[in-house]
Amino acid sequence: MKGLLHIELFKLFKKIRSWLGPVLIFTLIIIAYPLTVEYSTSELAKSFYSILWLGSLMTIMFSTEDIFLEDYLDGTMDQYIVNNISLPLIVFIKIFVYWLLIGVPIGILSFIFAIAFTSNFESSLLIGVISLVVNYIYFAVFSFGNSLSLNKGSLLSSLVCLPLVLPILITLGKFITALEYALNFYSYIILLLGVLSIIITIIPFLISFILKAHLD
Amino acid sequence: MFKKFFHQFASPKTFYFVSQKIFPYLFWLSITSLIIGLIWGILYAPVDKVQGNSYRIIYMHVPASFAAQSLYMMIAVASFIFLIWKVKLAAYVVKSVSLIGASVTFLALISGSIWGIPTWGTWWQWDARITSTLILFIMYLGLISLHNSFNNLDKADKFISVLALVGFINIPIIKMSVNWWSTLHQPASITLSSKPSIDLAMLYPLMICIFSFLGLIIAIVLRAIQYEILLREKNKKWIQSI
Amino acid sequence: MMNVQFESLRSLFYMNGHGIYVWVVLIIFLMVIIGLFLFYKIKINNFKKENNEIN
Amino acid sequence: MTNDYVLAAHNIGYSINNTKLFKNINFEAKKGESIHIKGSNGSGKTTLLRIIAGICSSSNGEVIIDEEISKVMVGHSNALKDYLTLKENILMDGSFDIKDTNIFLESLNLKNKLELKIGSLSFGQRKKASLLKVFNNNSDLIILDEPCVGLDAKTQIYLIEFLKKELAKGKTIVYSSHIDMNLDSIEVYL
Repeated sequence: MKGLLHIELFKLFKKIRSWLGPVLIFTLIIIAYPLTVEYSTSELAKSFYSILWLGSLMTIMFSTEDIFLEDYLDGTMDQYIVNNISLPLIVFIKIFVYWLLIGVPIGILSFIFAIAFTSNFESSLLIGVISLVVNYIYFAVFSFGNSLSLNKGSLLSSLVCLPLVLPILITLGKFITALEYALNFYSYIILLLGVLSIIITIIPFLISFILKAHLD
Repeated sequence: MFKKFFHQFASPKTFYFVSQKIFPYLFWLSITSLIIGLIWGILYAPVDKVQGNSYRIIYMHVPASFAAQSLYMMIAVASFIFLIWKVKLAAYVVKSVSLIGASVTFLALISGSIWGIPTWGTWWQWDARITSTLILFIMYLGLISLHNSFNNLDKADKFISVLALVGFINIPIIKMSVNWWSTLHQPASITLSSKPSIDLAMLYPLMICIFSFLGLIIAIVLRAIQYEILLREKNKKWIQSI
Repeated sequence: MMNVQFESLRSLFYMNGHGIYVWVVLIIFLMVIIGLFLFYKIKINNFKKENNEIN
Repeated sequence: MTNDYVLAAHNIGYSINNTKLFKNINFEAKKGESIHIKGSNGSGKTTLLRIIAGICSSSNGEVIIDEEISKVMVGHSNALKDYLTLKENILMDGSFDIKDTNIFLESLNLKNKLELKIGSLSFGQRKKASLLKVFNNNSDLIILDEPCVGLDAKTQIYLIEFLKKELAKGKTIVYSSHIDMNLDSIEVYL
C-alpha cells in the first residue's frame, strides 16, 4: 500500500498543471472577489465565506475531471485488475493524493485569506480546518460523479453531483452563522466529521463498482 | 427464491402481455375519475377564504408533486432490485420512469410557481419545498442524461441504478437540510404547510385527483416500459411476430 | 352544498382575477398528460410499423 | 481427476445490447501451450482476451484460471504515462529492478532513451516499452493482444524467440495476432 501511495503521489506531482492549476485558480477567484465589490471591509467579510466555499467547490469540481480518466484511457486500470491490485484501495489512495496536493493547499490558502478578510485569527484557523475536511468530502463526491461520467465530459458529472453536495453547503452556511453569532458551532463540525467518515469508507467501494462496470 | 420469482413473473415477455391487458382498464378508469375530480375541484369546491379562487391550482399541483415523489420511490425500488437480483425488467423500469418523472416534476414546479404569483406576489420563493422539488428535478435530469450518454445500454443500466440509489439516500438528507436552512429566513407569508386545516369539501376532490393522476401516470409508465422492452429486445422472436 | 360556485360562464373564466392562473395551469397539466401519452403511443406505433416492414 | 489445465474456457459468450458478439467459445491450455485467437476485425478478439485477463466478465459461460497463477497482459493501450520518462515508467511498475531490465533495454535499442519522456518516443518505441512488462516477468500466463503491431522485423523475431523460450519453460501464452508467430499454437476461431 505504501508503494502504491508513493507511485500515485509521484504521478500526480509530475503533472504540475493538474495540481498547481486548480490551486492557482482558487487563489485567483478569491483575489478577484474584492474587485467586484465596492470597497468596504464589512461588506467584503459578509459574503467572503460564500465565495470561499463556492470557489473551492468549483476548483475541486474541475480538478477531479481526469482523476480516473487518464488511467482508464491508457490502460493502467486494466493493469490494476490483471495484477490483482484492489480497486477500492487504489480509488481511496487516488482521492487521498488529490486531497493532499490540491485540497491541503486550498485549506491553507483559505486560512490565510480568512485572516486577510476577517482579521480574526482563531476563527480563521477554524475555517482552515473545516476547509480541509470539506475539501475531502468534495473530492470524494466529485470523484463519484466523474467516475459515472468517465469519458463523457464534466457537464454530466456536475449535474450528478450538485444534489449530492447541497446538504454540505447548507451545513457550511449554518456553521458560518453560528460562528459569527458566537453560537454553538461544534455540532456542525461533528456533523461534517461524521459525513467525512461515512464518505471515506463507502465512496471507494461505490466508485470501484462503477469503474469495473466501465471496463466491462 | 426471490430470484426465481422475478425471473418467472418479471420476464419482459410476460410483462408486455400482462400490461397490454391492464393498460386500457387503468387508463380509462383513472382518466374518467381525474376528469370528475378536476370538475368537482374547479367548479363545485368552495372558495378558499385566504387565497380566493387561485387555490384551485391545488387540484393540479398537489397530484403532480405527489406523483413526482412516488415515481422516484419507484425508481429507487427498481434499481435496488436490478442491482441485487440483476432483473433486466427493473432496469427498463428505471430508464422509462426517469423521463416521465422529470416531466411530472417539471409540471409540479411550473404549477407551483404560477400559483405563487397571486399568493406570494412572486413566481419563485427559496422555500424549502420548492427548493427540494427543484433538486428532485435536477436529479431526474441527471438520471436521463446519464443513461443517454452511453451506447452500451448494459453499462448505462448499472450506472443509472447506482445513481438512483445514491440519490434516494440523499433525498431525505436534502429535505432535512433544506428545511433546516430555510428556518434561517423569514417564513414565507403563506405556505402549504401552514394553511388552515383543509375543508372536507375541498379534500375529497383533492384525494380523487391525487389518486387518479397517479393511476394515469402509472398507466403511461406501463406504456413506456412496453416501449423500452420493444426497443431493447427487438431481436427476440416474440417481438418480431407482434 | 354541491353547488356550482360561479354564477355565470364569465365569472367562471374570470374567477375574481385568478382565472388566468388556474386555466393556464390546467392547460399545461393536460398538455403534459396528453403529450406523454401520445409520445409513447407514436413511438410504439412507429416501432411496430418498422418491425412489420423488416419481417 | 486431476485438473492440470492452466486455463480453461467453457461455452463463453459475450453480447452487447442483446446483440451477440460471439458465443460458444471453448478451449483449454496446459503449461507450455499457447493459444492463438483468430478472427476478423470487430469479431471480439480483444474482448475475449480481456475476459481471460479478468477485466471484463463474459455474458455466458466461464473462464477457469487457477487463482494462484500470476498474469501479465499487454493490450492495445500501453499503460505508459506520457509525462514521465521511460525510466520512471519502468520504476513505477515496481515489480522489477532497472538492472534486470538492462539486457532487454539493450537488445530493444531503448537503453539511450531511458531519460526521455514517453511522449517524445515513436509508436514502435512505446510498443517496445510496454512489452518490457512481458520480457521482465515471472508470470505463468502471458496475454498478448496484437503484440507485433508497430514492431520492426528484428524486434518481431526477438519477441517470437523470447516467447518460444518461455513456452519451453512451461509458461502459457494466449495471444491474438494477424502475423503468424510460429508458436505451434492451438487455434481458436471467433
